[in-house]
Amino acid sequence: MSASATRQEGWSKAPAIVDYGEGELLEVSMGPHHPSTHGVFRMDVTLQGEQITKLKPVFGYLHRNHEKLGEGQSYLASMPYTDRLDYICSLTNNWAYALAVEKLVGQEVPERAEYLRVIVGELTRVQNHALSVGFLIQDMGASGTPLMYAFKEREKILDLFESLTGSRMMCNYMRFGGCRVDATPAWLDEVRRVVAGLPKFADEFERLLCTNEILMARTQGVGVLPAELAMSAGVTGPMLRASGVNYDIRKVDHYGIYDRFDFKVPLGSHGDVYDRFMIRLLELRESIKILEQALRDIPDGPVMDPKAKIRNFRPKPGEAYGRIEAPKGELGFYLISDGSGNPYRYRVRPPSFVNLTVLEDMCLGHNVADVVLILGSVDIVLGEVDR
Amino acid sequence: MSIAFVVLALLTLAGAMAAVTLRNLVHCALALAVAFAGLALLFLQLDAQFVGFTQILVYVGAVAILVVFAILLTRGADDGKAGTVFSRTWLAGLGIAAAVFALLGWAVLRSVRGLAQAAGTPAVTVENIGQALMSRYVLPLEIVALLLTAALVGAVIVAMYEKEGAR
Amino acid sequence: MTCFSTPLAGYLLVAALLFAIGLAGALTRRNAILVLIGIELMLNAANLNLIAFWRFGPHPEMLTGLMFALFSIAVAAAEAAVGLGLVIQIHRHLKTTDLDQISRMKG
Amino acid sequence: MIEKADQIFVLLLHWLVGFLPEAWQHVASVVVCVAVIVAVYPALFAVAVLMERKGLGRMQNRYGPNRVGPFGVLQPVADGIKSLTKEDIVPRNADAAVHFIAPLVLVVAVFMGLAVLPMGRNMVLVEMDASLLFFFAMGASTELSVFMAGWSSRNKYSLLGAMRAVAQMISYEVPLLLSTVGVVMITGSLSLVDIVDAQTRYSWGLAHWNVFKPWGLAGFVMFVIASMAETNRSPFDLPEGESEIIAGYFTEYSGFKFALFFLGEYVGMFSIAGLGTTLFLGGWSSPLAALSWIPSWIWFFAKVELWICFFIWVRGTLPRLRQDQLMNFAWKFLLPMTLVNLLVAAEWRFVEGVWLRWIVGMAIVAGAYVLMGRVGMRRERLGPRSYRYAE
Repeated sequence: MSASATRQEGWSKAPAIVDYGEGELLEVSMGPHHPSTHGVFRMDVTLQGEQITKLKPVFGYLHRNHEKLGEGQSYLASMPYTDRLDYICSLTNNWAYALAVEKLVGQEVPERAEYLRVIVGELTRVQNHALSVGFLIQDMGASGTPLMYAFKEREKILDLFESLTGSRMMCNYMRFGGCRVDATPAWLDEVRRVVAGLPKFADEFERLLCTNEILMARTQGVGVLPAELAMSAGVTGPMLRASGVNYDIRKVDHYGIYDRFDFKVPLGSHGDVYDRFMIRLLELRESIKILEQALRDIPDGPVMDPKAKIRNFRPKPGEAYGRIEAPKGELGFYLISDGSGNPYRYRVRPPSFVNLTVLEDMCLGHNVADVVLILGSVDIVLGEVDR
Repeated sequence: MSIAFVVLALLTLAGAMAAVTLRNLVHCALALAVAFAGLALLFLQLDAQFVGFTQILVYVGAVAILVVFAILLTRGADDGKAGTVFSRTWLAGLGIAAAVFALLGWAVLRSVRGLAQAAGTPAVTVENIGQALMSRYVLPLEIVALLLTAALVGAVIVAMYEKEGAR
Repeated sequence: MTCFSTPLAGYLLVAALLFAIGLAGALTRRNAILVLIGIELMLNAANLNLIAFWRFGPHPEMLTGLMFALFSIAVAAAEAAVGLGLVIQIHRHLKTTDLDQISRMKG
Repeated sequence: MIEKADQIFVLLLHWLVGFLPEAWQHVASVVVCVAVIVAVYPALFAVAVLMERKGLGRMQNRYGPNRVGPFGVLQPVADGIKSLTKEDIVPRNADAAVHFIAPLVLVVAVFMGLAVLPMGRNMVLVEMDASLLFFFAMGASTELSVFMAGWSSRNKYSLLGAMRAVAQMISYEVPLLLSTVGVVMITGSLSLVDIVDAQTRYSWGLAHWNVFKPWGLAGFVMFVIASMAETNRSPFDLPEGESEIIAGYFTEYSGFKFALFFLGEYVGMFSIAGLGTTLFLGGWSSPLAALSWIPSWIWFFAKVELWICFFIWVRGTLPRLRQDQLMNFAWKFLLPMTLVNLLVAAEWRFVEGVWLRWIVGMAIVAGAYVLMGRVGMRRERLGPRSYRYAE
């Protein structure tokens, strides 16, 4: 019985245990509706016993033609669609897209808007990291307790988003040359209150999780991603930094006003799941620092460049690539203008997608149980992977 | 000849029959478990409580599971091949078995008159068994323990993967 | 039903039949595991005999039959473990558990 | 009066079967007892499920079920109706007969185990000599049903789950059994009734529970761990690890058969908790002589519920282990520890002098724990790490 024959016959046979002459091999199709693939994602896994000998990620189940849609409509019309890329962090998606268009058009962003972008961006990072760590431990089988702890904090942040932008997840907040609405002083006070509570949450979370013996045994030394492989595969974000590579676009590009803030970039040294998990927690703490500084320094002023045209503008022919350090890694938008009202080419560089490409390298030789863990530590959102 | 005995005997024999005749190997193993359970109940009927429970614990809980595992680990070779599950010499085997049964049955039936009538229920407690194991039968017990250890080690070594250089 | 005047005969007959079934299985089946199953059945038939003789014998308080059955169970467990280990190893070498094909001695 | 309350169920039974002719009384009382057990434990199962969902909800900053009935207490009823009316789906290629039998075997086997548990003074269905052995024999037969379920579903996840389950249950049955041997050694009986009786003695108003002795404490801890693995509870819930292999061996079960599996799992929990209570926590006896006026059955069920609460608490706290870690833990830690514990029990039995045997027993247990738990189980480079920062 060969491997391909098994797949064609599907379920018509008894569980296909394929003998390749080196022990029993079992082909399992994990997904697309497996409970821990974080959406509709499939992995064709070949197992020897419970050990992975081959893993092929299959995605595209959530493909929505995002990039082609972007070419068929005006620049502004794509902005709400970017919310749907990584639906956990819509605000950073907005930001990257706005940055790309601003580069293309050559627009300035007022001071206050920059501060607001930093605030909402870092809030997004906080809730994304909390959530991804929670989901990671949910994948480990912790029946949801850490996840719900993370959700509690995320809920407060989503409430903030709702009161600022009118939507909890699909915020659609940024515009080319600023932000859509200004934040009221009351909102800023509310943010200050929430941010003041965050260090306590981080401490609690860390105390709850980091020294748990089972967690350490499950994560340390699992899914090691060597720095060279990470760099050559284009992996970015916390995953890359967990492998020990100092690359944070906030530090590299100095986009926005990030060079005004004092924050550090935590680096891992093993590149395993535990490092990725810890790097996220440490980055969460750094984000809190940035938030505190931004909330202290935010100036008054307009949130929109008064000269900016939001609608019906026709950028000069040319191209621009705007990228930011999204919570999951480098999120970039590449736009080519041919002088019309629509982009000629609209391309997204999604961090989840690129980070996912090294999945097999990390999983080989590990157990089924580790695969879901490693997948969780990559922190993917299928909306972004499939676009 | 109580009804319970007939039922249990039929259950045991049916399980045994199924265990050696069914096509599907896992079904064979499950039928074997049924036969073992039936036997255990027969032991209970014979007032051998301890042996009956040991029978369930060892045979249903361990041997049947072992057989099932072995079947799963050795599948692939026999799967999908149509044809008989019986060996080339099945007729001779069946003949021998029938002859053996005829002989045994003849012997039993011939000696019915000489067989003992039902004695009173022997008052055997687990404590008796334990005392006996530790006094009269202590040497066999030790030997069995040694044998089990040797078998454990042997089975592990025999069944271990032969990987060059590994482990 | 004169032949069943004592219940012992019933047990002995069941044991004999069980033994014959086990023997038939061991002799007629091709699969090595099935042969082991047959051997287990024969051992169990012997156990049934032992227990029956203990129960209906003159000295049930001596526990001899009971003890013999207990030891037999222990030995049978060891036999099953080693036998199945051997079958697995044979399967690994020869890719088959068919006894008609494993009849040669060289591996 | 106190005596009456303690024996209320026994008296009720006698009164009830008293209406029947003499010849039928024995059979009738057995039938009534079985009926009561078969009715009470599913009811307890409903309570436990509700407790688990509510408790986990509280641990996780949420409410848990609160829609059906006041405070959601009728949720189990709704769940029951749902699972009874759901379509019974059998995969087309499944081995229908085995697929059907598997949950029945499980439920029957776990209920059989309850027969020998003394649930109160004079409240045991079958009083037999080798009841502990009987319990384990029944526990061993559940493994086969789990395997049947996983194998017959013709689903790869089910097969993986079944293999995991069988491997795990066999591995943990050894320490589970061995951890109880200490009790048997000291009590000198396999009969659970005798074991409880041996513990219902009081000195200075404190009960002689086995857990209050060094071998009992060690055995108790081992028993709790092994029983969690035996009932597939978190953190040993690999056979049904929902994030890895969907639902393990009962992935392909729905409707009533799924409910049976669920029931079997929880009744298995009750029975193993009842066994642990009987062996180590004095069964139906009260911890203090001063509290003996509380009926014995209340004590028994209270202890069982406490045990279940502990299971729930652990489930809400710990993540799941991996297969190899699970096996390592069983064979490299639990098994040697239980063997050492036998040594301690023997020492307790034969060393004269109260203080000496306490000190020696504690020393052996603590030494073995340090040696095997701290040194033997330590893996390299496992521990909290420190992180560096760029700039």
